[in-house]
Amino acid sequence: MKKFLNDPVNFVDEMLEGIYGAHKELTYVADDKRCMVTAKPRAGKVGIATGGGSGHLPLFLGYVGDGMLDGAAVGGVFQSPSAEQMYQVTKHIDQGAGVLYIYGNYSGDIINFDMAAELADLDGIQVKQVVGNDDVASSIVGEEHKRRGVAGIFFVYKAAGAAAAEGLSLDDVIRIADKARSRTRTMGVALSSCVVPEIGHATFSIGEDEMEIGMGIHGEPGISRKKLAPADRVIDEMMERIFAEQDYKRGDDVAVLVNGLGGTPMEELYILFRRVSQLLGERGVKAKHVWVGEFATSMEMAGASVSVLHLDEELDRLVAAPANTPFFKHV
Amino acid sequence: MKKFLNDPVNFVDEMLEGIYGAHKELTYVADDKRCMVTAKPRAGKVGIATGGGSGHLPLFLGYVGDGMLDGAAVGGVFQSPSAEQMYQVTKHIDQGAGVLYIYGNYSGDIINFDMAAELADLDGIQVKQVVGNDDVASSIVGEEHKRRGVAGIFFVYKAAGAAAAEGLSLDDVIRIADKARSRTRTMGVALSSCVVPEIGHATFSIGEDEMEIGMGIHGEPGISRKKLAPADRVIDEMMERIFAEQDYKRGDDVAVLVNGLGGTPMEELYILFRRVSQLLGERGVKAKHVWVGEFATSMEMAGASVSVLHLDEELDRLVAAPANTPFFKHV
Amino acid sequence: MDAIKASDLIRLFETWKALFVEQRDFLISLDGKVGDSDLGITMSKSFAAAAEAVAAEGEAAGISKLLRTAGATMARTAPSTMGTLTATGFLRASKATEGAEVLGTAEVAGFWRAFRDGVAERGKAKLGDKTLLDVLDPIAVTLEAQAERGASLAEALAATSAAAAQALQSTKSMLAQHGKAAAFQEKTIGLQDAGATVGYFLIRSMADFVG
Amino acid sequence: MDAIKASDLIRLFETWKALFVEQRDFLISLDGKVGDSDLGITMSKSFAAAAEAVAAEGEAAGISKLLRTAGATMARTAPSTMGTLTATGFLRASKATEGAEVLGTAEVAGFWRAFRDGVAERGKAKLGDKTLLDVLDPIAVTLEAQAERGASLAEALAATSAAAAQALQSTKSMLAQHGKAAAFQEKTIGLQDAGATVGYFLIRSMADFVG
Ligand SMILES: Nc1ncnc2c1ncn2[C@@H]1O[C@H](COP(=O)(O)OP(=O)(O)O)[C@@H](O)[C@H]1O
Ligand SMILES: Nc1ncnc2c1ncn2[C@@H]1O[C@H](COP(=O)(O)OP(=O)(O)O)[C@@H](O)[C@H]1O
Ligand SMILES: [Mg+2]
Ligand SMILES: [Mg+2]
Ligand SMILES: [Mg+2]
Ligand SMILES: [Mg+2]
Repeated sequence: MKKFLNDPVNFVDEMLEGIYGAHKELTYVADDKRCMVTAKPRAGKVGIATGGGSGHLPLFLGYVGDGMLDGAAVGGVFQSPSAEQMYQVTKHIDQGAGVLYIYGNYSGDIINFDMAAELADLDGIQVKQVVGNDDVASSIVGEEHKRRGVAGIFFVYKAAGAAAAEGLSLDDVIRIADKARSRTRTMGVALSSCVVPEIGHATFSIGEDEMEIGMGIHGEPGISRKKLAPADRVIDEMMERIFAEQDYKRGDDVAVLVNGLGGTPMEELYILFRRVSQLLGERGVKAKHVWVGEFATSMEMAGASVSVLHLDEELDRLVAAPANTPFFKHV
Repeated sequence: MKKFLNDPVNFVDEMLEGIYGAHKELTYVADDKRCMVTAKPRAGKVGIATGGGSGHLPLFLGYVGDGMLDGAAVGGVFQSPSAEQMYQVTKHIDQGAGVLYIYGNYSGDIINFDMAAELADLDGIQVKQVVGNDDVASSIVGEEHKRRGVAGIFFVYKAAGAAAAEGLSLDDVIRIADKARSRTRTMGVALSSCVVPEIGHATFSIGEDEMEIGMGIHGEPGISRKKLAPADRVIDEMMERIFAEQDYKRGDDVAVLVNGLGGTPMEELYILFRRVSQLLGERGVKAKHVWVGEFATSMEMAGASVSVLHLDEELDRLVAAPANTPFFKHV
Repeated sequence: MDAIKASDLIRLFETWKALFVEQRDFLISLDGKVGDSDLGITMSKSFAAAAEAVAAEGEAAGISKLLRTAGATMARTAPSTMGTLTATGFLRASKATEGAEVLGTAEVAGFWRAFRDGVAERGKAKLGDKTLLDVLDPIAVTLEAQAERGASLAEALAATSAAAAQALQSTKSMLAQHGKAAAFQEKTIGLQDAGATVGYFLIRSMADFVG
Repeated sequence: MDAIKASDLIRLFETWKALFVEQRDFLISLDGKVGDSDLGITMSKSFAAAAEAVAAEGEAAGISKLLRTAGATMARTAPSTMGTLTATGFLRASKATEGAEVLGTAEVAGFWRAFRDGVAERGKAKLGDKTLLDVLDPIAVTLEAQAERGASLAEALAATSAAAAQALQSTKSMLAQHGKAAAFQEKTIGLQDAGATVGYFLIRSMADFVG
């Protein structure tokens, strides 16, 4: 295990100390660093919260800020935060207009967010949920509700965050979040494992010349493990599955996110984007908004994912809206 | 070699195709993608150019944009661009106010930038140079001119870029760049090697439980190779060397850059920053501006560096000024 | 022992704590096969925290209160799927044992019935979905039958432990439908479910404790 | 051969191209010991490009023009330290051979003197700094002495190649002062300099070519 670590037990809390030290615009509630909220909540705005396991920076808490989210609760590495922590965040960010939870489709998170929503409901806080399930590889068409949420949740945050910043109602923000969710698809590929600090060894093993298409961000199995192919062929396979999911017409616009899982250098992400862009071009589909970088990682895992959001006019406007969080800025 | 690659020979050019596809605010001159310039040059402004080998994204070309640089020439992986390429960039970005080259202290780069400056001089373009040499580990005190330039060059770009954006003269921009250079110190540590695509195997080998303090961003040897220590102890050793270099007084302000070399996850960078912040606190020195992330990488190398810029009033103002490049935004 | 007193319950949590220290690596590798390897960590953490919390609270608090403390502590310390489900189980068991001075066979049956119902409601799994529930349900059912026929606590728990062992074996042939294991589909067949293993460990350890 | 004609020069570049294809991996590993492993790549690339460029240009261009093309091509294709230094060397050799129809011993001596001076000016290294220059200087000096005593081209280059071999050996005891190797300090002692090795290869190959 080649990590910069002190006692692995303190991995998450030391990381959080570092984050609060570096970013004064973030703060926390309930005397618990894992309950992050923006330092400047906006009165009357719909509150948006997220949460999930640590180890995915800049997911989740990296998107707390202007034009995005109001709060996030994070758990241990790859572990859900507790219902109590989510409830504390919820109480703080509710500005009377209700709160929307946007998080990924994992049983641990669902169970805890459900519990938190129940607790908030007892306080009279209106809480709704939109559960990201963009990972095409994790279940077949028709069983989308079983799919995992991965990097594509970024688009849901972006659209819903912009909608809330515009002052839209909870119902509208839900509608938009759900639309962004339903029009987002992601395919991932992993080249190496990550190491959970408290476990201390690789989560899974993969041959020196192998890749796994469709692997999840905690190392969940994908669709196929095979010999590492040239970058263009990897993207061809991934994009074929993405294209099969939605009816993309000539002239349609999309937003594209090429996401590094942590260990893969930026240079390679741009080589992957190059091919994505060619394939979109061949179909007459325009990549109107593009982000390439690390948006949802698995610590040091080598690999990447491609997320495509099928835009309509409303999503186009919202995705392009400004945002300013410690980890993500859009001007 | 676990990389997303097509033919390794095309690594840099495919990467550049991806970058231009994703970032329309960037363009190139001389029909050569490796000669990058901003799409919207500002009349009368001092031009700032940089350059160096590829494989360090977001260095170098990632800093071309508002409030930072006007152009960058990049070479093959870890190889200097040619004098001709730098000259082409220079010609394009000169707006009559002269051009400043800011680049790292490597013999290949120096030789080529010198040649480019000679060529530009023949055209009557005034060219000056500031050569980054922030890497404390690469030579002793008194021999600073031998030191390599590493991540700390970011501060030189930031200060000089803001100065040029304010409309200052070439002399003033040089003075500021040189001041930022002389007040910046960096220490790095590597945990694993990178792989140059055309070479296809690790540049150096390092034991599973070893680290190398002071290693350069191309794998140049550092000060000591030893057993990987706890994160806090690694930072203690690095910061001790940084503190020894400048006279930091209680009440002084610094800017801090904790930079990942590519393979190290953000979580760990924040754990490192946490300790940096504690040590600064113990000395009564304030980390007034903080950046944590990937700013100068060695592709997939695991490791990190810490750069400290000893601020004065002028640098404080310039470092805090807005900037907007595809890879770096400051609002 | 004939019945579990508040002081016994505190010792039982000590036993459970030791159990999961011992089984930590086994559960890590079991969850690692078709999951994310965290189960050994979360269970050892949550039972350690619960054991300390109930010990700190002391027997005077009474059984129901101790169980509530255990559940709340677990929810806080290990909010993984299993962490929250077992926490929910103990919170419901706390409700079910309100007013009980000691836990005899009938009360223990009520304890596990409430535990099972809590897990079922919170997790929304069906029987046969290859989860913890596939061991919890036979536990509750067996204990009720044992209580009905007036079995001693030791007898009842011994029989229940045996039933749970069998139920755990049965999870081998099931196809995982929930959580991270669901992604592994057919690969889960032949493997015993990790959460169900925890359920079995809990009841076996309880049986040994009173036996 | 007695003198190098333009058509020979084109073939000499072919020979150098083949040389660096052959020595590619050796130079990669030599530069890898105290550098960044790129030398084998840059040299094979730049000489391949130069050989193609001079062949495309054709012998009619004449020796000086061919050398200019070679230098300019190398500067473009391999702008590493050694790439730019050798490019500078060929550009200066082009200047020094202006008007020469063929290169006899005196012209070859002028060629390498200019080459050395170009590298010295551009690189600012001193003798003994463990660089290419430590082989280039004895090459220029030996060739001048050979020219003075009226040696044939083959004789002169054979002697120079031997002197270069010795000079290369001498770099082993030097401490690197420039480029990436400088960082390795004492560790460079005992190793022959990579750039100097290239210098030696060039002259040996030239000697074999005329011999
Ligand atoms: N919806 C559910 N209802 C009941 N039990 C479940 C459910 N989902 C998962 N489980 C149980 O949880 C176990 C995995 O627990 P855990 O490792 O904590 O999950 P995770 O790591 O996904 O949070 C499974 O073996 C299964 O027994
Ligand atoms: N300033 C200099 N003057 C002359 N030769 C130099 C100089 N610096 C380096 N060299 C030569 O260059 C060689 C390394 O070349 P190369 O691998 O191209 O360098 P880099 O990879 O650093 O650009 C050294 O072995 C040395 O002979
Ligand atoms: Mg888990
Ligand atoms: Mg990275
Ligand atoms: Mg698990
Ligand atoms: Mg080299």
